[in-house]
Amino acid sequence: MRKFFLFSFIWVATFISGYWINTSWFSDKQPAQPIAFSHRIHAGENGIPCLYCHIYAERSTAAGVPGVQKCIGCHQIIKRDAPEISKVADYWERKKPIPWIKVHNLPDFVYFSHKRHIRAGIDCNSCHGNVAGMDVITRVSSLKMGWCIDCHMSHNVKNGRDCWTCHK
Amino acid sequence: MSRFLDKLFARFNIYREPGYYGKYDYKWTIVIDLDKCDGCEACVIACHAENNLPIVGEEECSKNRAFNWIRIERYVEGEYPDVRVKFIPILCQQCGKARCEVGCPTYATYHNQDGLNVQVYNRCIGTFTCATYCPYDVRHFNWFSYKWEAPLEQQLNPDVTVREKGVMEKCTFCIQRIRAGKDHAKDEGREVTDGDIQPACVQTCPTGAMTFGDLNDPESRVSQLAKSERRYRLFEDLNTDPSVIYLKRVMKQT
Amino acid sequence: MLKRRDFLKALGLGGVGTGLGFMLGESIKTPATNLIPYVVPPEDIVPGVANWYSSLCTQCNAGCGIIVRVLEGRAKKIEGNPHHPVNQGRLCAMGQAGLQALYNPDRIKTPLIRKGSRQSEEFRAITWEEALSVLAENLMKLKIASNTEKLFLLSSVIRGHMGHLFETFMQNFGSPNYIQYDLFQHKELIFANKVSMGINILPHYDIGNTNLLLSFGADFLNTWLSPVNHSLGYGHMRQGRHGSRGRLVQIEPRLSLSGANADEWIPVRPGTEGILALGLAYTIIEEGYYKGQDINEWNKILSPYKPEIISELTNTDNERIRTLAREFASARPGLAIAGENAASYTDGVNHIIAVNILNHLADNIGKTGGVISNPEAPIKKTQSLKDIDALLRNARAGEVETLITYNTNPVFTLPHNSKIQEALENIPFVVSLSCFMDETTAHADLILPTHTSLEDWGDDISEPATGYNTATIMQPAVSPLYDSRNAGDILLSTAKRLGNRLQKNMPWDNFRDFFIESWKTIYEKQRHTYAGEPVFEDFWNKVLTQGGWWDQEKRTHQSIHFIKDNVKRFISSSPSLFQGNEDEFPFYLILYAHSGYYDGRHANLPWLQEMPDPMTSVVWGTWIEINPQTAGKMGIREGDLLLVESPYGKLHVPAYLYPGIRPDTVSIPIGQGHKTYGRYAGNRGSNPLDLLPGISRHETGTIPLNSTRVKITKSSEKGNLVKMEGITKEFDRQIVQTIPPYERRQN
Amino acid sequence: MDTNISYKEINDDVIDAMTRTGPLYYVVLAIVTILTLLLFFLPWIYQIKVGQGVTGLNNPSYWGVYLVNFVFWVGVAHAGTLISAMLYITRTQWRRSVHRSAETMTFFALIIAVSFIMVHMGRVWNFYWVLPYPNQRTIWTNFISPLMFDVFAIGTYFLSSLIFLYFGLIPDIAAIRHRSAGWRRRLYVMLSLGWRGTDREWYIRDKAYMLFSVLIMPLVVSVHSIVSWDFALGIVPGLHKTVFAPYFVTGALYSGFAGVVLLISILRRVQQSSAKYITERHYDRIGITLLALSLLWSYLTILEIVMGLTSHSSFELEHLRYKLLNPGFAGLTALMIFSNTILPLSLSIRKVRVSITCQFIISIFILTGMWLERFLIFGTSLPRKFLPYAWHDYHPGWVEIAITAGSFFLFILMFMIFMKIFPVISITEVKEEWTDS
Repeated sequence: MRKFFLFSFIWVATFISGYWINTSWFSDKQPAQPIAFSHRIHAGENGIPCLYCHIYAERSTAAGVPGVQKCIGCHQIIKRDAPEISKVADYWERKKPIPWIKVHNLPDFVYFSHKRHIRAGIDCNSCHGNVAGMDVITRVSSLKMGWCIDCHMSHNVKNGRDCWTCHK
Repeated sequence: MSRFLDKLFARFNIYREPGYYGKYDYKWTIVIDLDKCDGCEACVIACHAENNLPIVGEEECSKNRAFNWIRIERYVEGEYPDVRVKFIPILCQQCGKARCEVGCPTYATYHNQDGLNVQVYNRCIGTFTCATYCPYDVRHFNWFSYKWEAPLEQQLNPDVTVREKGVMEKCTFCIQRIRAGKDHAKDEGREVTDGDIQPACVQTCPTGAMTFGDLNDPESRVSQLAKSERRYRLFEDLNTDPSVIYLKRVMKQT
Repeated sequence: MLKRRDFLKALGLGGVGTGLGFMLGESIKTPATNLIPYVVPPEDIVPGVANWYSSLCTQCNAGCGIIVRVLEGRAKKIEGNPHHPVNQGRLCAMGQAGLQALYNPDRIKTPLIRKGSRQSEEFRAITWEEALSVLAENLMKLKIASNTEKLFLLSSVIRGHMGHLFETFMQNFGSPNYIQYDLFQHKELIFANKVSMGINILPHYDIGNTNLLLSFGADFLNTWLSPVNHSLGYGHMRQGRHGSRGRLVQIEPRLSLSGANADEWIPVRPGTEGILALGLAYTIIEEGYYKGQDINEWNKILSPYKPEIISELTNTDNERIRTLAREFASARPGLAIAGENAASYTDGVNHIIAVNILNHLADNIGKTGGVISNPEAPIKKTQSLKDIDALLRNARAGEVETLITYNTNPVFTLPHNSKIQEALENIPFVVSLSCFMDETTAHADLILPTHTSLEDWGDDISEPATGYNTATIMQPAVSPLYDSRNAGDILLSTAKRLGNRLQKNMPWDNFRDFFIESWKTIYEKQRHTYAGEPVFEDFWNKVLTQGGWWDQEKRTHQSIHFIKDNVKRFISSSPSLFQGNEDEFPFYLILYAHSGYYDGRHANLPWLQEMPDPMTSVVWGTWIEINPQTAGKMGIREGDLLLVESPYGKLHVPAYLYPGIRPDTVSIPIGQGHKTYGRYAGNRGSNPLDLLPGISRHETGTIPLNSTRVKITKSSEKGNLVKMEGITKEFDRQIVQTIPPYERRQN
Repeated sequence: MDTNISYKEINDDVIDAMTRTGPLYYVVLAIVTILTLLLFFLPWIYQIKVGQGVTGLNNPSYWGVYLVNFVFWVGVAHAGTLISAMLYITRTQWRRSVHRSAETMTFFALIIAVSFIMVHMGRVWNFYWVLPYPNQRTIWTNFISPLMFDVFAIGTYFLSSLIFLYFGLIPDIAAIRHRSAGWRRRLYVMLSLGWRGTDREWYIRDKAYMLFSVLIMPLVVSVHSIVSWDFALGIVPGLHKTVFAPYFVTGALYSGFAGVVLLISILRRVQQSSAKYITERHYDRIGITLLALSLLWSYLTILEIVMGLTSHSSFELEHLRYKLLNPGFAGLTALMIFSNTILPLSLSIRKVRVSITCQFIISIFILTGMWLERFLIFGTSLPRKFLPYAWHDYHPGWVEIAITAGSFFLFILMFMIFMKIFPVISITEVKEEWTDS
């Protein structure tokens, strides 16, 4: 009987450790991008404002990712020969868009409007974390419903708990 | 002692009263003038275009599983030659005291501050209770996960979820258009004015039989129409407090 | 302590544990998706925010203006153009379903050429250069052999500049045979109005301001002329004016959708609508409502139409005719309209002229709430001098070398015994410019896919206009989905290939240049009359954003005067002729346009196939409407498959018991029965046009739809009638509550 | 009870019944498992994979054969509590050898009833949203919904019948603990919780048993009235009646008793040992209760129909016309009336009551009658709701029929497995009866 409890304890322990390994090392919080673009250099050191690249954030539900044309705009002159930037130039010659991997991925049935949140005075960092300090974009918040509800409750948003506010 | 009991039950009564809040922000209402409605079904197709309603095919239609969030019901009186035909568009009445809100076990349908009967597709697990309790038969069930062939899916409206199998759905008074109207009004820093927001069926009705508006604001077109002496509501005696007001049809009685 | 065997077991369990833990972590993750940006972001597209482009609805010939919601390059919703004078922001069911023509899965994607003989159905995909060179080489052969008049161009009714392009192409090519053919061309109405009122464009029937509307077989709310504008008028007539409510009386053998909304339905015997109208006219004269000088002449003309004489013929009691005539004459303004059902008899023109006489005698012409003439359209309308009969005769005689068809489907809309298929067999080379593989395109040797209306340039004048001088512009809302081209581009590139005269007179290299240039000429010509923008570019942008070009207020237009003398020729006292003798074929056959499929062109749109028919709620099929009493006598139950025979054809159709039809009449909707028209319309239902005789009328050259009698026999199998209605009785549950009319409410 | 059976002989009888399994048992077991798989699980998985569209349900009539089965199986489950709890309190003698099989029938019928809730659900993979567990989304279930009452009621009923069954089993398992070997022994040792049979243990068990049967008493009434409120709380014309709660409870007890009769008759045929302990006296008593319940049920049915007739509302009258005059349903209604009211009247004759085959046939008729009664309630009221334009008939599809048949085989399968693991006749009860007489 004692052996039985021992085995079950081992099994549970290894199960939890397996789960922990997955979430910490193989997590999708920090996917590898085709080009190692560093927000720290752009937004941190050079202080480029978020809305310079993500231009649609204030006008539409989607924030939008800058086109290759915007990258080439600067990088035709600045550090053309750096290995990562030559990759950008290569995409520009082939007129192919850069296939970025989505880090903050909301399901289809969610209606999340960047415009409404920015115009309500929510700063980008409160959801995306200190992007200016990140070399590789990592998802700081869970983007799960509980997280949204807490924020809505703390800011006591009008109709914040109404399902049709966020569900399509 | 009775005051204490009232306070106790008051809390419980609020909870029991569907809508849970004293007063709504808006009381969205549709007034349908049956004397103008000519049964042309433009609203039915506009609803299909706006809300990603699937096509079920002939065999499923024979089992009465077609998706018409709004349908035109036709009642024929009398034999040839004095035949009298009457049309009435039937859509979800967004009832104030809705029977479906009582029935749903997983809180997938409830009454929100807009005076609308919310149907949350994610939360629904398909126990059919709401559709059985609904006296107006306006709820439709996704019997299968329906497909849109090749380029037809490019027409799907991104503001409305495409429902998977096992989920109940119904007319939402085009919540995506209400939300876009409120969003637009908030951008311009003003309140939502009457006529700003129109569901797809009201917008396309060729005879102008349908009017949409907020019953709370007395100057709105809907409030004026609601004062007409021809006004009535469907199955008033069932005490479901529907938000769709019909205006009687002018017809010679036999 | 732990034995080796237990240690190994523990190790195995541990391995399984970690593996499962890892799997759990993996399964919760949402699958990684890409975020593809633009290479060069276009300036007018904001992802998530929709753009609205104004355009033209081509689902029927009314010419309403639409606005199309386009989100990231995909058309999502069509709505009426709020500024457009015809439909004022509203749209009918067919208009809403325009999107499914754009995104239809059965569209032809590349040019096709026939492989093997005409019977085999296979086609081979070829490139555009190859296809155009085949066409040009064939036409070059014609030019060299100098029998250029052997080229026939058959298109649908085109009123915009595309018609001009087709005309210039045919003139420069040297062939007079440009034919426009559609099932519902209202040619009888135009001819009758020209004869009786001397106007050659359709007048505006002002339904909105009339007090009593007599509709002789006009399904004006559903498919006749401009349904959305009529519906707007109907809504205004009923409840638009405070205190006064217009009345509608429908006079037709089969209760249509408009009849269902009427205050009274007079089930007149088929073919006698005109005679009833003349009876009413006679009563107006007799009771002295008509003040004109030529009263005795009218008295003489109309004398054989005393209500007592015609009441038996039209199967309506004469007292009702008298009271109706009195109401109509005293309803200032009243309006009488003769619709598709009245025009579809063999002598349809007589019926329309009779109604025009009634309008004239009741003094409704030129008054608001009556018949108002429309101003001259800004774009000159292309008149096709010949009609489909000419094509058939020439083809049978072997006179036709090459036939180019565009956007029309005569094989489906012409009856079998008009021998259209044999005619097409005779034509050595048939080219079809079309988006879908319909029956006519299936007969073609070369198929060139054209754009649908939402990805193409073009324009149209709305007929009947509403008193405004309207022209609507069609601009592409989305970039073309497939390798299709504008019909004008095809003709222009063949013109270039054919060289000399054609190339000289058609210098434009694509349809858009021709289109803008022709608008520039209109702009130059008309600039002094309307307060337009000084520069053409500003004018052009305003027109594109607004969706068309129309006057701000109604133009004054010449008054209509009634020509009495050439009307006498068209007054006949006998009812319309129906083929097939009385006793062998007991039932009159009435055909009508279905509110969804129109003349069969929209049968491949799934929304319209699944739209319950307003009067019978039948979906995905054809049905025959039969009076419940006659069905009872013949032992027919709902859904039984009936064999419908006319002297010219046979049809298997399920029965629908319809109380709103005369006992001696049956009616079948047009639109179904396609052989090859995509997955939604292919071999579904049956085409009632096959029952009709092939003869066409001499004045207008169109095929009369209500011109035969039929015999009904029950066939053995069970028909599949799919209908969405349960039981249409109300069991006094106060569902549709009614209130008596205003004047009866006081007592 | 003839008194020359010794304790040892009772124990041996029961153990033999469990351990000695002839080849016939295995053959029947194999057939039943295949049939259950083929008729119950495969069509269900097919329905989950493809969607609910494979059934015959359509727009107005959403609740069909699955709900009928759910109510039917909860009804059949009710007799278990009645016999074991109510009759234990009234110290009736004849329940001793019958109550264990009744309790197992309750337990298995409830399992099948819950599985029918799962089968009828559209998205069964989210069924746990019905349970009010705290979640990060801070969404609770809708506590004013009758289906939420169902979740609590059937949950408590399920647990209480399990515990009640287990309490009765402990002394039996202890009695046969040392006579078995291998895995049976290890199982019985664990399950008997170290029962030594001391007076103190007997005293606590009897007190607990009594307490439980008193506690379980309200369940007999509350569970099935809540199940009837699922339908009565809506305003559907045929279902919206106040008589539904007593009507369903009577129907439940009635079909439950018929189920028990069926079960013990089959048990007597299959296991010779149990034939000795279930005698005519038991059949006589059960026959009388069946007769009483059938009369009560008939009265309530007539009451329901009369309420509809005198209601002057066109909704009720149309529903009744559809139920009684429609050719399809009139036959079913007649069959229901015959098998539930007219046939059981023959139970008033003692000779009929005592003969096992008669009771067996009558209870089969009663069970089909009760199934039909529930089918007529949903099958005729939902297609004839308020708007005549939306009326459509309902015909069950093949998936529904297969799963219904499969559920009976599932019940037989579970019962056969239980028969071989635990004693179906309660040894302690039989010994007490032996000592009393």
